[in-house]
Amino acid sequence: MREITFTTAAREALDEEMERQPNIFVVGEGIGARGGNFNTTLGLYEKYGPMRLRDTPIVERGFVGMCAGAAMTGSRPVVDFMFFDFILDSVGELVNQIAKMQYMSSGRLKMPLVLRGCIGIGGASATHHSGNYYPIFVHLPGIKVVLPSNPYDAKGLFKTALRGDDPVLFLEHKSLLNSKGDVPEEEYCIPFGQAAIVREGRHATVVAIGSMVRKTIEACDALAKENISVEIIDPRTLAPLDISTILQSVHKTGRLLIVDETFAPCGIGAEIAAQVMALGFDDLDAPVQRLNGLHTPTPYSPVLEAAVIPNADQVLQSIRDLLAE
Amino acid sequence: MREITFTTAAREALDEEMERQPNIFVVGEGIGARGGNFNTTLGLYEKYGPMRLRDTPIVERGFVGMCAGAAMTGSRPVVDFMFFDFILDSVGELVNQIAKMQYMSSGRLKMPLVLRGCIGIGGASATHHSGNYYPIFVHLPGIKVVLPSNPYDAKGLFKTALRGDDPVLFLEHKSLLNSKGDVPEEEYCIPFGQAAIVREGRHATVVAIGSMVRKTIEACDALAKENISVEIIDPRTLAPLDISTILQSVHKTGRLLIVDETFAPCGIGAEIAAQVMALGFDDLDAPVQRLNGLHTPTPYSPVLEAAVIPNADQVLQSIRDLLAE
Amino acid sequence: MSQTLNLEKEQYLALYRQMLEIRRTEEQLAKSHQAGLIPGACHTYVGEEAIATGVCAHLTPDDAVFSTHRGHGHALAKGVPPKEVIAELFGRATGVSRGRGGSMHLFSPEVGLMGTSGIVGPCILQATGAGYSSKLLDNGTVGVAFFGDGASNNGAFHEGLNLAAIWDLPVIFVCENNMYATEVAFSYATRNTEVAERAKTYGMNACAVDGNDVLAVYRAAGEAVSRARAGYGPTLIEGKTYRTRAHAEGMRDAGYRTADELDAWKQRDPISNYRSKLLTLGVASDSDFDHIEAEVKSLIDDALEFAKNSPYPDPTTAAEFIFST
Amino acid sequence: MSQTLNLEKEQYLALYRQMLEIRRTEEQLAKSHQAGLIPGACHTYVGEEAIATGVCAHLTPDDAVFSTHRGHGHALAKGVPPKEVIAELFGRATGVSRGRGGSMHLFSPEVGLMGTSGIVGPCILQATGAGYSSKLLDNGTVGVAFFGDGASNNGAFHEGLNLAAIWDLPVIFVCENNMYATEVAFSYATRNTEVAERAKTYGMNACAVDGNDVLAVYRAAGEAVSRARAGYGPTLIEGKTYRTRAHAEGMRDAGYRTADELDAWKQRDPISNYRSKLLTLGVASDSDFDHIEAEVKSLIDDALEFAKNSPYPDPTTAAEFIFST
Ligand SMILES: Cc1ncc(C[n+]2csc(CCOP(=O)(O)OP(=O)(O)O)c2C)c(N)n1
Ligand SMILES: Cc1ncc(C[n+]2csc(CCOP(=O)(O)OP(=O)(O)O)c2C)c(N)n1
Ligand SMILES: [Mg+2]
Ligand SMILES: [Mg+2]
Repeated sequence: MREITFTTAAREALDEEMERQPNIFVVGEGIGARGGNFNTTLGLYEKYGPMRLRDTPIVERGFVGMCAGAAMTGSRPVVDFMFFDFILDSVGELVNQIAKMQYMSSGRLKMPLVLRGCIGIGGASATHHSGNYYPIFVHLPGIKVVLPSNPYDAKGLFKTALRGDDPVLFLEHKSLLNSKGDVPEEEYCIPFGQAAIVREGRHATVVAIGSMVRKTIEACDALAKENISVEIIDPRTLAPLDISTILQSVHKTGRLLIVDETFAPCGIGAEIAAQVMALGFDDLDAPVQRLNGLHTPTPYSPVLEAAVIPNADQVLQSIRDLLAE
Repeated sequence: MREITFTTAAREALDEEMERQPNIFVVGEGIGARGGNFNTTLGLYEKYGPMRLRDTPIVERGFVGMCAGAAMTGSRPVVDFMFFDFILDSVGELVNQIAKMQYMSSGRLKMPLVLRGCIGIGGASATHHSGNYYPIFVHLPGIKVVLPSNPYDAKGLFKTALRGDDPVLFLEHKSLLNSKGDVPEEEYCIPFGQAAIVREGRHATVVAIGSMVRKTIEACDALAKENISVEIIDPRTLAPLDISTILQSVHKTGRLLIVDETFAPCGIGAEIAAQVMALGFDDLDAPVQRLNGLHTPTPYSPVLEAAVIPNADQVLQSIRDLLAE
Repeated sequence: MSQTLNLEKEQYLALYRQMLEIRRTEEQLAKSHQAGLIPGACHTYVGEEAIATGVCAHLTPDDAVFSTHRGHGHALAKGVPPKEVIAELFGRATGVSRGRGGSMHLFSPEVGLMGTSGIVGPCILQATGAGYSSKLLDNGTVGVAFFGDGASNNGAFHEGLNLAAIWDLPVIFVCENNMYATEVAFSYATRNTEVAERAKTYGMNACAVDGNDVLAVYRAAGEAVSRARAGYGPTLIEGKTYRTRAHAEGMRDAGYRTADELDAWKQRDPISNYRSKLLTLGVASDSDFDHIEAEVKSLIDDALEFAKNSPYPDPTTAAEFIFST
Repeated sequence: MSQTLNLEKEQYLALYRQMLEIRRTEEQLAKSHQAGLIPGACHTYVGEEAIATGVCAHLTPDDAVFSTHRGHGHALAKGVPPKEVIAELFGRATGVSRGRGGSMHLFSPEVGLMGTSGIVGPCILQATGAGYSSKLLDNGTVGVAFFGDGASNNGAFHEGLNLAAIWDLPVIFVCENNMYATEVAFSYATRNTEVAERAKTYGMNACAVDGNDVLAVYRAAGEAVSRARAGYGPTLIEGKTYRTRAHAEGMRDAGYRTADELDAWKQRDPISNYRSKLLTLGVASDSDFDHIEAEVKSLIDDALEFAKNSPYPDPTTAAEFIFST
């Protein structure tokens, strides 16, 4: 099968859906003729023109609020934040308007709005360009959160987002943008709320979020040589969260580790741990463990940056500790 | 001892500290001559004048960002949001600037900034005036989160906030504002990170957040008649969180329930559950349980509103279920 | 007062009838609030009826109106029946938002009321988005935002007006300048109280009119709407007006404005002045007005009965409609 | 070009020296970026040196400067030694932010550089806050914000300027209008590209100057700073200028602007034009300039060596300085 990058796969999904749905338009800074700071819209401006690929002033709150109104009146907007960090100035529109609009209108209004952005720590991007922030939107009702770990999922999940009628955050980790993977020529969609079992295993379960999937595979390859067999689960969407696939795995392995680049307190790992305890307590042979990045703003210097995100060695050690419990 | 309301206790703390510290000033809409929509500053304008009680236009982002700059240059600002919901338009300033400023400046700048607001569900306030949102700020590093459940704590914790050099969210639940309690005339401060054991007990531990403390006491009074003895813990500050007091209690009781009005996913209960499992797994005779409000925007109609927040009966039933495990 | 327009008698009287319907609805709501029939907040539009009436007279159900906390008049003028507004504030299932919204969250997409908001600002951006949809879908509709003087200092005003201006979007921004934001005077909150002037600096068409003169508003809105539909872009209409009741029902109304100021504006009542004018012009007779008065009275009486006798929503539905599916 | 001012020769030359120091530092940073010595982003100030130089010449270390992503020039002009800027971009412990910040997060409170920000907008609000502190503490300092044309469309501009205006705060808003926000033309992003005009609508003092004429900037800033210190409130200075390198190092610089435009502006180089002017006026001789050139060269050479030989931060300190204690 052909190999393409994460960014190309997502761009294909956008192109195909813009072809299908003339009411889709994209807003962002430099997503027009320039094709996006991360090439998210490369070549689409020539194809669809300025009304559908709309360069904006630096007004994140403004264009998010504008897209809310557009989504309520027949359009299907896509907000391209470039760096997801820039969403913070628009949180009022997102949380009080977009996430609540269908509820406030008792379901008589729809909110088909996709917000995408580059997340994550890496490349000495420093603290204003390294944000993750997704646990916030898992905590709050009304928004779906999609976090693909590979090109195949990126395309299939983005298409589902673009066909739905709900607000969706589509998050692209900077370390994955240029990673390649198999993507079929044929069209496909991937439903939300279905975790992927990246690898089957017997001794322990690791739930890895986004960019942590590859690091976990690395760690588990090493362990495999010692005949330690680890099941790796990629939730793919954090809201909705496929807890049953995780529970089934824990039923089999009895041990669970959640690996997430972003902060532990009130994070994804905490939620999964709490649910597994409540629903699978008797399956647990050891306490659920979490491995997260340090609870700190992100430093610039590469030596400091490397120190705040989990690496493959730490994943490996955490699995050993879990098995030793 | 004299009894005063939650609001009066907090206002006393502010008055005393404004007296002590001439570089404290307050900003907000109607906090000047009007004395605050919730009487948070009643009488202080006459005493301290317009430079220190500064009425603002409706620019939450603007005055929060302004106060960040003021805090970096020798002032000690207090932002009075009236309803805490209005903080959402200022999240960019709060998360990217205020919470990160000390870190970015490698500790050479301080950020003595207190942000206060009325939180919570009640009084048919509907979804734009019922927000809680505090788990978001427990997740993110750089901000302290204070959530008093009674007048005594409100005064002592507010004074600590006003004397510190860090950004602090001081959250006042609407159902508590007019509640009365004993407050000594003598000055006192309550340190952050020290939970209060509201009531000692043997059979189970309940961690109750803010407005849930009173409902939990109600439920436990009923259970006491059946000789069921429940230990009630009020964390008082959620960041920092006093996990050791909770662990000691669970060591004694073996059972834990966390009751929180706001959302379960990636919430306080999830974090406490995950930590207790990791640090006190062997003490647990039953899985840690959570009781939260429904995961939905807040409806207006009182019959719907009552259905989305935990009530004393539900607390009681949850404790029974926990004991039955 | 503006000269007359060449309207049919029916049109002149329709404007009168609409204003009166709003006035009587608000008076009933105020009474009901005092009687404890309204559990939540209630911001009335008394004194400002000419603006919603003069603007909405030019709109079809396909035109999208976005409003704010003081939105009853906009809902009624856009075609929401009084009974649905009253029932909503009573928290009943038959309310315009099915009891989910209350006074500040009125939704009736069926008639193009795309929502009122408890948050100041967003309506400006959402109306801009409706204008974007109109242009993208080429359907000839306009987006309309109603907001107060206080909102004009908010960043949403700056960002929304600029976007509408640079893209020539069919949007009507209606600023109801009633000189106060709650108790904060507009003359304190800005050095330039001429909102129309400020709008012109964005390169957009703008004008200020006597907001208590329904014909002046009607004329200005007519021009603005035709310009917008013809592709000539947005217009801001500043209506100079005054609210003659407290900011919200149950709030004090002293200290921040003088009795003289209030009385002077009551002399400029938009409804009685319009009535005298039509009489002087011989357009209509007392019997016409008595007839309308009677009609409206029974309409509101029936609406009150309807609301009182309507069922409350089913508590088990409290968390429905968050997502489209 | 503006007429001269009555400055001492040393003052004239000091301005020249400062501009040259910025230019040579940026050129070195560009080289180092190409050489892979700078792990993160790098936005140079080449072509805009006259603005930071002319403004900061009037400031003391107690005056607070807040800047944005293109902040190297502001840091240097405010008194940060080149070696600390270069070392910071190299990610070293000796950098101005101890390696935590990089190009977009420069902090040196010791000289009144209160921070540059990777987020567009906040500096406007923070400078307003510094102005508030100055007035509250009555210490005669001023707050200064440097930002681009792109930032002027952001809500922070609207809210910050208004607050400074209504309270007569001692703030200097310096808008560096270089006609582009990354690749988005200012003439596309607004219908009114006269930022000074826009500022006047807030009722504040404002002027536009040739941003490539250091004496014009110096004069305007001198007036603004004296006005501010004398209690006459804020001023916005719009400096019309141009960046002659790509938006950021390593980025393409074609398609969005013409070679002719670029060349025309290179002819208006602030440094060489100023040099010729001082020569024509007989204020200084070639040997003066050669002397300065040599001085600056060795300063930057030493700075480069210093940076190269500086240690990286200790990874174990990655999470330090989040809170004051
Ligand atoms: C973002 C935000 N901040 C504060 C409030 C609280 N609030 C409700 S109405 C109001 C005053 C609004 O004044 P204006 O815009 O002039 O409208 P008016 O009430 O005069 O019609 C305020 C501050 C709010 N609803 N939203
Ligand atoms: C809130 C925000 N949105 C987007 C960006 C990405 N960004 C960085 S620089 C820039 C352009 C800034 O233009 P301008 O303000 O004119 O400054 P200049 O680069 O021209 O000096 C943008 C959009 C950002 N840093 N912050
Ligand atoms: Mg008003
Ligand atoms: Mg620019």
